[in-house]
Amino acid sequence: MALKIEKTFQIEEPVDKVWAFLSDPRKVATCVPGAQITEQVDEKTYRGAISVKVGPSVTNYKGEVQILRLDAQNHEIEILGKGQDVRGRGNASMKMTGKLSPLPAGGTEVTSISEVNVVGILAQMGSRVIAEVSNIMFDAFTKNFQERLKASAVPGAGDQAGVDELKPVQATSVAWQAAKGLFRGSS
Amino acid sequence: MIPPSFEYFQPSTIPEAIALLEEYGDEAKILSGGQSLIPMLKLRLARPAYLIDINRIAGLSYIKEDGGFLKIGGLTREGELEASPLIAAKYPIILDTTRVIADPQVRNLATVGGNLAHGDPANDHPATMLALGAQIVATGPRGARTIRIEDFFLSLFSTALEPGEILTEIRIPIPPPRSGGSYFKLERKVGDFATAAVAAQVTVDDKGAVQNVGVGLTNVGPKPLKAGKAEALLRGKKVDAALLPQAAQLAADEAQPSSDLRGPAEYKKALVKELAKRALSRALERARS
Amino acid sequence: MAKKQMVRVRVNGRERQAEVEPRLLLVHFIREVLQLTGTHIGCDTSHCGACTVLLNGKTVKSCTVFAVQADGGELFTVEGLIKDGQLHPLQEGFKEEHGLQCGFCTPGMLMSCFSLLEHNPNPSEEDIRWGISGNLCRCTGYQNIVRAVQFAAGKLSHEKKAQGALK
Amino acid sequence: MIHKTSPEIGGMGHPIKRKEDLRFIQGKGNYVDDVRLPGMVYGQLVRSPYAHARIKGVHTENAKKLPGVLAVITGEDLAKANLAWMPTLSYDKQMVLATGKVLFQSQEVAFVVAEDRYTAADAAELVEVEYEELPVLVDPHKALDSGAPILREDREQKNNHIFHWEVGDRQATDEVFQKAAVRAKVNAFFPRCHPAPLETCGCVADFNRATGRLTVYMTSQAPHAHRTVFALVGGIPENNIRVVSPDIGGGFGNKVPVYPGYVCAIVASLTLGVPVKWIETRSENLQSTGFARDYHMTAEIAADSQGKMRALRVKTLADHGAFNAAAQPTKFPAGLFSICTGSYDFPTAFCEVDGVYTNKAPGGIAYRCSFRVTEAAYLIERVVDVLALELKMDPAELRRKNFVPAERFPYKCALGWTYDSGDYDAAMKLALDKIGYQQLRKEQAEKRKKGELMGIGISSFTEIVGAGPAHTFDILGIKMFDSAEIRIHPTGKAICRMGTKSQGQGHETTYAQIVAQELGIPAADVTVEEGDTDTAPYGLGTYASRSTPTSGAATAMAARKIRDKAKKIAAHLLECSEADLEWEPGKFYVKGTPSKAKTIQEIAFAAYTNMPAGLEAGLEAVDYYDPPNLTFPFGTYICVVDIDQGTGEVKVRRFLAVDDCGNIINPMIVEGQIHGGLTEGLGIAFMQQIDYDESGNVQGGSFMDYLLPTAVETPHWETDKTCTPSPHHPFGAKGVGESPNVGSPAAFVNAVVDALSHLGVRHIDMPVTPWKVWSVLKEKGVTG
Repeated sequence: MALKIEKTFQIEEPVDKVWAFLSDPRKVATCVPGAQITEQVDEKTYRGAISVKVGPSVTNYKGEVQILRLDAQNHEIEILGKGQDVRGRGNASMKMTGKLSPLPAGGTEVTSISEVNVVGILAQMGSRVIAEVSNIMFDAFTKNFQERLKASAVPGAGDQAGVDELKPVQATSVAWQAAKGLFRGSS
Repeated sequence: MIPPSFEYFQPSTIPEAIALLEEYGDEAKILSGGQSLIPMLKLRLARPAYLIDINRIAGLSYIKEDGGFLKIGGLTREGELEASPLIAAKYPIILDTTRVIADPQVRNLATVGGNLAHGDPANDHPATMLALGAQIVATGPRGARTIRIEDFFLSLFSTALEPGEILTEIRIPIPPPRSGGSYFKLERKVGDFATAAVAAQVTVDDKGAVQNVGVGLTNVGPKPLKAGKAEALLRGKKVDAALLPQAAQLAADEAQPSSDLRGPAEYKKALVKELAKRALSRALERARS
Repeated sequence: MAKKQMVRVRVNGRERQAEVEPRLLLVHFIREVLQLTGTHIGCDTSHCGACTVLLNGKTVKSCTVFAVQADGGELFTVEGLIKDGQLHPLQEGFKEEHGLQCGFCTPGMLMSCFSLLEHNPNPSEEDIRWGISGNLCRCTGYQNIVRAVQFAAGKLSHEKKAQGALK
Repeated sequence: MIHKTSPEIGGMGHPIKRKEDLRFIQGKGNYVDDVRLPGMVYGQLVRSPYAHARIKGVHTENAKKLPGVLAVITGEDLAKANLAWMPTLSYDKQMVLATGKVLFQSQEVAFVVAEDRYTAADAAELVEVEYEELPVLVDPHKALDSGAPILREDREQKNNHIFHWEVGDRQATDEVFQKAAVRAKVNAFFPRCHPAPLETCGCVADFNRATGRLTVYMTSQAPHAHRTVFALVGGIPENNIRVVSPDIGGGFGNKVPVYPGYVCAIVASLTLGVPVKWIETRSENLQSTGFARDYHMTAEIAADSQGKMRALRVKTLADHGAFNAAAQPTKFPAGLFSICTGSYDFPTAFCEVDGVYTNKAPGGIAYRCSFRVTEAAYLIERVVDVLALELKMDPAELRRKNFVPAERFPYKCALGWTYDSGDYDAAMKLALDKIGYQQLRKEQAEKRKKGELMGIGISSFTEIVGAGPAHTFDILGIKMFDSAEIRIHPTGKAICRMGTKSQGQGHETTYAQIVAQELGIPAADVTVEEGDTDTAPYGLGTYASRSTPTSGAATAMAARKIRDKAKKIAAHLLECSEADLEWEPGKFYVKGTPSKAKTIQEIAFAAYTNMPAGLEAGLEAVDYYDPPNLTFPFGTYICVVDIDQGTGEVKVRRFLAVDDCGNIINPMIVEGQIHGGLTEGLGIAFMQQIDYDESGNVQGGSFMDYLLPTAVETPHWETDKTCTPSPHHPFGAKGVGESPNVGSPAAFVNAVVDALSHLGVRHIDMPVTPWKVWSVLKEKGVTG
């Protein structure tokens, strides 16, 4: 099940700083609810996981993040993240194209187009909520992205802090949200 | 389809249930009516290590008027609402709602508490409770607290219930005289989630003007929605053939549906408008009769 | 595997008990532990109603209840409809009015109809259609099931009157 | 001539109550999941989440370690025994368990066997499969594009084309179109749907190591054919295989093919030496077993200005999914789709079909349909309505003007079939009168003035059912005859066995009625058994409305053989010559002296106790009936709908079905079949669809989204009939079980389009959902 999410938001930080953050998957991953980079394979490829624990449900996706295109001149990046459900019931992927534009007042405008694709049981059974879940995930990402950039602006609070602080994921995992929504009535 | 293994508890009191919830935290799940949870377990989309079956807790199933409220126990079954003379006589909006939830067998087990606590925007009671201005009583380790229904639904499947809390009661202010409500749902077939649905509850004054109004929307956003702008437009006014579509349009504007197998977002918005017209008309009719 | 639990139920008037895993679905308990295979399974999402039985007097989809939940309770299945070798009027009605073809939905359908007539002895066609809306049938198009229920309702009310006259 | 029998005998035409019902209403049916054998274990399939992916590894270690797990079988394991692939019924082959790559979501990848169902389910999750995703092909229109991924690497032909099939005169047809005064055209998609019988597929395979015999209890509409397939594929001597079809919870074509689960259960039982049960879940059933339809069709009619049809041109793209597993007569890759000229007298016609592979579940089964007849009937009835709009002519009038006239039967149509009998106008006239057609048209006109939407849809379909004849029809080379065997016991009771297999059609009753009709033995005294290949005579099974035309005919013929012998015995008993005897159901009597008679029961007793010299003992016969032609049931259906402009909902206000299936065995059962078929037609027209998203995810893979009508959505059906017997069938009957499903979709859709036709609407594809109708209304500026 494929869908496209287009978002534009603005941040106060200058474009170079935002670019430094955006072009590092390790940093970007800290903004994705529940995501973690576990290993760098090569210059452009990272291994990672999303382990989502919501109530009694644990959903683990394992996969890779790949930088498909990095255009420092124009501040454009294309990233492909792909994870397989470790129980073998499908996968999810997201191809994100991000572009930064400096704002006259000194901040940065972030424009992103993300193509999300979900394959397997969740796409079969949970299609009615996948769009909602993706939106929520993306909103959380945007919020985290802004917060982490801000936090890194505070002296002493480096980027690394964000990684260490990675919170257990809120009730926004794609899997759990999709799963929860399948059945009518009451629990 | 076969559920995964879990450990099973049948507490007989609320404190026992809460203690279990506290002990097992995230790993535990409450089993109420089970009509949403058990199918998920069967598809192995949920795998709680512990199931806390609250069905053996006495005293959580009732429908009564008390202290200015209609009080519905958290474990009250949909089937019980459907059969209640009190509901039939005084709360037609609730009867409208419960009748279109799933099917007779599911309603015999499904609970009103579960329907709300699940936090599913596609469930039917949330919109109705938003229209009725209900309150949720949540009981947790530190006792019971009341949550306004407007504050209860946080996001998709996410409610204001804290870990360790159980939804124990729903309180609905007893509507004054000249009140009426209704629930209109379009579903692809009996037992399906709403493609869209609208709940409307109104109170009119002795001159027929709208004194109070609540409008709730089902399955047209990440959470159950209250159509506040439509309500505001109607409040204090006499509803005529011109005003009704305006209010309905505002409700449609407030809907944030996604496209899915039930139809494109545009259609769902149009449905909200149409169903809002119908629900409000019926509610007004009932309020005036 | 989770600890097994004892389940004691009264099934069609007879006490039965067994130790089961908590995750055992009631329908598997009925079909495989109690070996009452009249109750069927037709889906995995609680939509078809083939597994409908009465639990403590109310119809439930036994695929969406755990056996442990029924502990201490009363189960009534299609096998319990016949009394002293006498078919229940609903069973007669299904035969007389051709209310079944492949027979797979029939047990669940009978249980829903049984419950419907208990609550509403004189249902309209619309009442019957709503009353069986949790049971799918792929063969009959429901029309003859409606007739079967009307047949049974007529017969039951006739029996009731006859009993009243006797008293 | 058909003798009238007494109700006690219960021959043809009596609405006797069904003999099979007693066990079903008591919960005593014996369906495959009720079969429980000592030592039985359970199998579960592991399925692919991907629609197209290379398999890089299947790891079974963890699954095997789980206590209670007995075996995990993979495609590679099967390959070693040369069983990784099996033949389909369409001269293609299909993977049993995937090797190399998977080609559709939910394809079978491994088979886990455990001591109980719960362990099997747990273990299936522990089988780890490594996949590498490949580009997915879901749109059949792109299947033949140069850049399309090649799905079937096993084939020599390196494209996704399966077959091209054509019939009729292309050139002559094109010429008529060039000169035609009026042309009508419709592009109609018949969506992929699934029969979804309430019982899913399953089996218990029981290989007895001591005797070397394999018994398979399975949900089979064609047990003998399946036995032969197992023998050919598995290399087991056919005498060592017994297939038993127990009670079947509905088939509708779903239970005709051989599915991988059956084969896996058999392999597991052969390997382990214990009975292995495999029962599908509903989702598995919808996602992997025989789908139906998925025809992208274009039809055009050329007509003169007076509305006389001159030519029909049909072009179709058939989406067969990953394997061509269509269950149909082998020489007919598009089944009997060429019945698409329908009830109309087309001088010229041409029809072509191309089949392609996509990353979808395999199939193409005849869902309550005689092999693509539903698609054909829908298409012609749709395009005729479009023509009526082009001509501004009433659709009933246009049909009546073009029907094959009653006096032209037997009628050879432009695409080659010889219709046995028909009186289309009689059925149409009855339907129009009964529903009050003119009044409805008036009401519609008044409503339109008020801006209300009401539609009247007509479908005057013709079906083609009852395959053979054997010279034309075979499945994997086995000719499509069918069989019956009747044995009369000394006390005058009977048992008969057929090569067909009831799945709810009521064979235990109707076949008994045929015997009652032919021999005068009360139907109550006739036991009918089907489905056990050890006892029943060989037959091709029940589907395509073929039971009555073939095994029903065989039953009559076998009974007549018995009657011939009975006559000899009667002459012996009455001490007269055979020529002096007259027959009436139940007895032979001496001409002119009715009191000198011997009942069939007396004769039966004599057959064992007092047979004439030179005549062998016993009273039994078997017949393999090869029908000389198919039968062509028909009817006119009229549907009245009202449309809610606010929501797009369509409400079926009335539906009248006038059917003609020739002479009727049991009118109660026929009416029941019609109710059921109409309800399935309703579901197909408005709700049921197995769709796929662009990644090949099944949409509609469970009852959550594959929407079957409940009693609430189903309207009250009205039925009536005309009777035009088949001239070649022994008792003038035609098949009927499928007519309502074949004929009704067009009536529903025609009614909706009729309601909107004044807005310029010519077609809406099924399923006609509220949002589709609303979208049309919005586009036309009516709502929104």
